[in-house]
Formats: sequence, C-alpha cells, structure tokens
Amino acid sequence: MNKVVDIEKIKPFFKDGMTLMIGGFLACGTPEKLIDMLLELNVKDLTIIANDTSFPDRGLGRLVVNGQVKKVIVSHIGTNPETGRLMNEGKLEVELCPQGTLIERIRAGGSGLGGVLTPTGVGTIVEEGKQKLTINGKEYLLELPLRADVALIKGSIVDEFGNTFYKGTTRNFNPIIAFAADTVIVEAEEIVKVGELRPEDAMTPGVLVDYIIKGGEGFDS
Amino acid sequence: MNKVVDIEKIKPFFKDGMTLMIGGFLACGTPEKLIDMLLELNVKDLTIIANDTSFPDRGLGRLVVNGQVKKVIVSHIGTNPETGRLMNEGKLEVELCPQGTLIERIRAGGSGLGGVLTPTGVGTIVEEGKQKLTINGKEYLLELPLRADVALIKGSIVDEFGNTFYKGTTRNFNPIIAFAADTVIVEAEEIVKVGELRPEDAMTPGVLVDYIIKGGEGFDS
Amino acid sequence: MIPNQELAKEIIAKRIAKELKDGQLVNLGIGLPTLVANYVPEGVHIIFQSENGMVGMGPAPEKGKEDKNITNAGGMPVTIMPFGAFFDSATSFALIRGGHVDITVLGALEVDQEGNLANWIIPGKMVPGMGGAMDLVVGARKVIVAMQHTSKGQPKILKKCRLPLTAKAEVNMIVTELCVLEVTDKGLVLREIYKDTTIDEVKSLTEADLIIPEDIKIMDI
Amino acid sequence: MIPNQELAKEIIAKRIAKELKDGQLVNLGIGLPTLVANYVPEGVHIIFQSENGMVGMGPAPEKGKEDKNITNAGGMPVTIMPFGAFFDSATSFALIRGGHVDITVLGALEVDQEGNLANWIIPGKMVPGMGGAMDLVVGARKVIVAMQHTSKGQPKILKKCRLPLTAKAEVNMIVTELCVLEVTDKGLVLREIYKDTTIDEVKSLTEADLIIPEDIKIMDI
Repeated sequence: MNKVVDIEKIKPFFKDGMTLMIGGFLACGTPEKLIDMLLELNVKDLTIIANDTSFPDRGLGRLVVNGQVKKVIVSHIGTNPETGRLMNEGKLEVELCPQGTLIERIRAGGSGLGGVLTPTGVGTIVEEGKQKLTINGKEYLLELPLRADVALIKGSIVDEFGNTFYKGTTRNFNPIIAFAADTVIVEAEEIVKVGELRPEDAMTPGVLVDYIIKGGEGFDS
Repeated sequence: MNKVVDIEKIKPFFKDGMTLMIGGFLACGTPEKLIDMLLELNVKDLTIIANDTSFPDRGLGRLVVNGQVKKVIVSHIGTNPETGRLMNEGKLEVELCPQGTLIERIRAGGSGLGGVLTPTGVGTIVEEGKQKLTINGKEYLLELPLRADVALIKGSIVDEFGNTFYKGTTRNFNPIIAFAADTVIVEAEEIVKVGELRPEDAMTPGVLVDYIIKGGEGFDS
Repeated sequence: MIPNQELAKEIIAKRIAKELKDGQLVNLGIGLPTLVANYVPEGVHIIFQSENGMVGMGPAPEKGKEDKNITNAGGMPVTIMPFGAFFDSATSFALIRGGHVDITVLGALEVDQEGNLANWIIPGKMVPGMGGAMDLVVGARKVIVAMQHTSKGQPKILKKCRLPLTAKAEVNMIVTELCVLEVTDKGLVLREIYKDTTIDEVKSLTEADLIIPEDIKIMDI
Repeated sequence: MIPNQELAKEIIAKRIAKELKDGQLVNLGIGLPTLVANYVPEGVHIIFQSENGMVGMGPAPEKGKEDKNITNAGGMPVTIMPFGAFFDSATSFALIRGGHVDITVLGALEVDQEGNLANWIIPGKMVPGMGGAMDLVVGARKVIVAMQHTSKGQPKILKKCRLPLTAKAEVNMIVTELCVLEVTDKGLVLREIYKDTTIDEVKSLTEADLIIPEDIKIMDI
C-alpha cells in the first residue's frame, strides 16, 4: 500500500474545466510543486476552492496570473491584485465566502451533511439567494456543501500509506479538503515509512489519500 | 496560568438538575475519578449527554445505577441493563440519537452553528418532530445544537495550561464536548509542564479548559 | 436449513469476506459481522474502521497485552495496524457519513425487499439504541446485511419491515447461510444458494418476493 | 484632531490594550489592531488567536529565525508561545463562531450608531473579501472597532453605514484617537475623550448621533 508515485503518474488526472480544492493559507501549507505542475500542464477553466488567492508569485495565485482559472470560491483576494483585475475585467468569477462558512461548507461536502446553519453573514449581502431559518429566535443562513474533483494537499510528514502530519499553521484547510474530493493528492515535504508516525499524528488518515508525491521543503527552499 | 486544582476546588460547581457532557465510548476515555466525585456528591436529576451509558460498574453508567440521572441523550444504552430498566419504569428519560448525529449536534453547539442537515434517520422514527429539508433532491433532517453546563473530559497527557493529548481511542467525544460547555474540567492521566507537549499535540487547546484534576491511570489501575 | 449455528455463521462470514476488495475501508458491526475479518482472502488487504475512532484496526491483542487506550466499538481491547490512525468521533462519522467507508456489514432483526433495514429496537422489549448503525447504513457505499436466514424458524426477510427502521432503502446485499440476495430497483434477486439447500427451501423460508434469475450460482465459500 | 497618524494609532492601540483582561483569548485584525499587542499592561497575560490556526501566537521572530511553517493570518512569520496550540481552519472557526474568543479588534471603513460594521468591500473599487472578519464579528463575545476617527476629514462613524455590511449590530465599542464610544440599545454613548480634544470637536467629526453622559472621562492611555 505504498502510494508514493512519480509526478508523471498523476498528470493525466488534470483536465480543463475541473474543480480543485487546494490547501494553504496565504501560501503557507500550499503544495507548490503541484502548482508548478498545473502551470506546466496549463489546464484551463479551472474552478478553485481555497482560502484565498495568495500572491501573484506564490501559491495558487500563480494559476490566476497564468489565466488558468475560470472561477474561485475563496474568502479573500486582497493579497493578489491580479485576481481583482481579472474579476473587474469579467475574466474571472469570484465567489467570496466568509472563511468560517467556507471551511464548514467544505467540511459538510466531505462528511455527507446537506448543509449547516450559520449566523455569519446574516444582515449582509452574503445572505443573498440563501435560505434563512430561525432557530430559537435567532436567524441563520443555510450554507450548502462544496466538493471537488481533486484535492491538492501539502503535508509536512507523510508516511507511504498517506497518513499526514502538518507542522504549525500549514494545517489550515488541508485536512478538511482531504474529505471533500474524489481524488486526493498529497505533496509531502518528508516521506517516512509506514509505522514511523504515531497513529495519533495522522491528522489526515491515509485511507483518504490516493497519491503521494515528493515535494520540496517549502517555497523558499 | 496553572489550572491544576485539587478536586475539592471543583465540587461546588455541581448542582442538582444540571446538564453534563461526559467523554468516553463504553468507558474508554471516561474520567472515572470525576464520576467517583459525582457519586460522592450525590447530585441528582442530572441530564447527561454522552455516547452511551457504558456499564453498570464502569464509566458514567454508575451514575445511572445510583439514581442520579433524570435524562440521558445518548446513542446506545444496550450495555447497561439498568438504563433500560429505569427507562421502562418511567424513572429515566432516554433520548436516543444516532451517533454521528449526536456528535454533530454537540459540535454545532460548541461552534456557534444553528444546526446541521443530515441524511441519517430519514425515513425512520428519528425524524419525528424534526424539520425536513430537501437539498438537490435529497432529503435531510435538521438536527439542532446541544450544549451543557459542564463538560467532563479524560485526557492522557495534559499540560498545566490544559492542552490535552488523547491516546488511542480515548479521544472519541472528548475534544468535541470541550467546545460545548460553559465550564470544562479535564481529568488528566498524566500532567506535564507547559512546553512539554508540541503545539500540534494539543488536540484540545488549553484555552478551552477551566480546571485540571489529576486522575488515575484508567479504571483498572 | 443449516441447524448448526456455528456452521451457519461461518458460511455467512466466509461468503461476505469474498466481497471485500483489496484496499477497501470496511466497518464490521458487532457480533456475527466481526467474524468476517477471520476469512479475508490471502493477498487482500482490508482496512477496518471502528466508529469509536480508528482506521486500521487490527486483531484482538494477546492475553496480557491489552492496551486500555485501544478499544473497538464494542468496548473490547483491540490493536492498531502500523498504517492506522486514531481520531475523534466527529472525524469518524465524517468518514462514515461522507461516503469514505466502502462497505459496512451489519446484522439485522428484519430486512425487506425494498432494502429497508431494522436492527436497533424492538419496542417495549429491547431498546439498545442505534449507536452508529444509522449513519453507517446511510453513509457506506455498500451495505451488506449478515444474518441467519430465520429467527426460530420465522422469516426475517420480509415484504415490508414491521419493526422501526434503521434506514430506508439503503441495503445492497443480504447474505444468510442459505443464500445471497441482491437488492435491486425491481426487488430482491436470488444470486446464490448454499450447496445444501434448494431454491424452494429458500423461498419457503423467505416472506419477501424473490426474483429468480436463470443463472443462480452455488455460494462460493 | 490628531494630525500625526503615528500618534493617532498609538493612542488607539494603547487605549484598547487596557480593555484586555488577564487570561482572555483575543483576535487582533491585520494593520492597526495588531499594534494593540505592543501595549498589553504588565502582568496581564493575553492569549492571541490567529484564525489561520493557532492560539498562543507570540511576537514576530528575530530576523533569520523565521519558521516558514508558522505564519499569522496576514501570511507573515510569527512565533508560538509554549502554551499555544495549532489546529485546522474548521477548529479555528469553531473557536471563533462558538463564542470562545473573548475580544476581537478590527479596523473599519464605516461603523454606525446601531453597531453595524462595514470593513470588507468598497464596491467597484476595493474588493479584498471578508476573510474571517464576518465570523469574528458575529462570534467574538466583544467586538472592538479600532480606527482613526475620520478618513481624509470625512466622518466614518455614521448614522447608518452606506457600504455593504460585515455584520449587523455586532459592534460593542469604538475606539478612535479622539474618543471611546460604547454601542448601547439606545445608541452611541460617548464614554471618554482624548485629553487634547473637546466634546464639540468629537461631535463635529462624527455623523452619528452621540449620547453625552455627565461623567465623560479623559481617555486613560
């Protein structure tokens, strides 16, 4: 059950028009080598679900700059001026979603829930087009699940079965998107043998992982 | 910020009629010393939210046997005949809730969600009295949040600030109930100094914990 | 009829074991379904899930080597495989409800030709609770019922369940000591019969209507 | 007016720092709110939350000691205190939305006398997105707005926000370089003014109606 593959093996999975979830928070915990690969493949019309569009030269923001993205569902685009520019030109659809709502929608998609009720966004334009329910006198928005074709994850220490440990704040969206995609690919900073991680350290259980590729040690290294 | 206290310090918190969440799954990961304390205090008319009522002689089932419980919200009572007997005699109210729904209701209560939509229980008596919503052609039940006055948790390794690591399958409901109660008390199998646990090992962040008491090393020891 | 209970159970467990494919994530219910693990064909690697918080569950430990922190959903000591992972109950049911479990094998009090299942309550008599069963049956990709064909000579495979349901129309396959039934849109299809029984005997011990195709096979165990 | 921008920011940050109580969990927004951390009174221990996945955030690391795996919600390197914990984004927002964060301090484009806040979008001009702000404002127990009193001489404290809202009626306190305002059921109450301003000046730079009590204090910074 060794899931480590050469990056060539996974390239055929990627097609124009597909929906990707990508881990990371302002490029911390983003699989940069997989982004490199997507740039090289130059697949187009992607829908990307992630926390943010990071920076023009780091993280998934590079895909925006390269014109490969049709739509993003994110909580923040302020650190990547190119996202705003393409949006204003009508070349990129941007669905802004409050961060806590976004992660719950992904979690719902990955855990078979039909939706969650959140107070976040009530009384704002976020509620447009959404069902509102009143529970015990308080209003909530019904937020619906999100899923993707492929989730791209960055793990700090990954065993050959896919059990994944995240260091520091690299965890962020990664373990949640691992539940919400049909295919899960982990870019591992360090790969270890099965048995080297404690079962308590498998923040993403290996059963969720389809492929592991060896990454670098982060963007700057 | 040392939260370790003598068990005498927390006794005044417990009153007749209060609602408790108690960690554990069939007594694995249950704070037995805190159960001992509740037996000694003999507080009555408790509402207990937990996975199950464990066994007559182990775990929170001992409170049922001792007649201290007015109501339980659990997924399973089959291992404690006393629960069934008291229920049939009309002396104990039992709300049975599917396990996955129960833990989501607690999670919703602890994370400010107004409810979740689950397909579990659709077409069964579990749906009685609940709102049903259809999302993308599929039916879901709206399940509402649960909260408690006090959560009683069993931690394997706990630092003096309350950061808690759970070994093996002792984790179960423990980290989820830590979010859903006004007061959180951890019974620690082992107490360590702040800094001895990695920040990644804090499965329950210490900020959620109010008091720590030193427990034994498990029921049998 | 297979009057020998032990043989009956062995037939059922052996046949179901052949349904398991290499690499699948499988949850076995307590009791008869647990026996399936003993008959997994050589070379087939199954990952067992235990809803109390583990994937990669291993066999029971040797006597004297029990770890009180590692138990199964029945509260009994088990082991974990080196590729396994521990997690909390919310994560466990995210796996279950989210469709990440390939197969669940459960016992039944009754099952019917619409794929309805009843296995958690006999009102007024036996009320163990549903535990995780309702989520497992709704969430697992394939639901296999493992049960003896009759109870004290009375059919358990009915036209319509009379007991309160565990889930509606979720069962995919029924394996008894006499036959293998597939639940289809058109009804129950008799796929295989045990070598020592006949189609007529199966029919006489089954209340449900059976579709009898031409190519019925002898159960391969 | 305090024409010196740096002084204005210092006044605001210093005053807000005095609102923080020992042991509180506090989330500081990016920019001006971050400065509050520099003025926490001695002996007061604050636990800082960063919504990308950390409690116990520490100061920026020394140059050359940055850890790429530990960043704040602005993507900048930070440190973690020994009592800190790392977690994923779903857990982070369970803390935020679930009412576990005592105080959130955020900047504003506009705020009004009903406690409405606008800080995430200027349609057609600046669309950074709401990030975690909507959840923070709804979820934190106390919401403090930290901002300069006017923008290019124009009032930002309005009768009614004109920009799209971040949240409705959630602001509890507004601190500018000129005054401290409390949001009450009856409207905005002027609690304190800076030593070098007057009530009349504050009124003239504020569009909102102000309730002027008899016991206005000089801002204690």
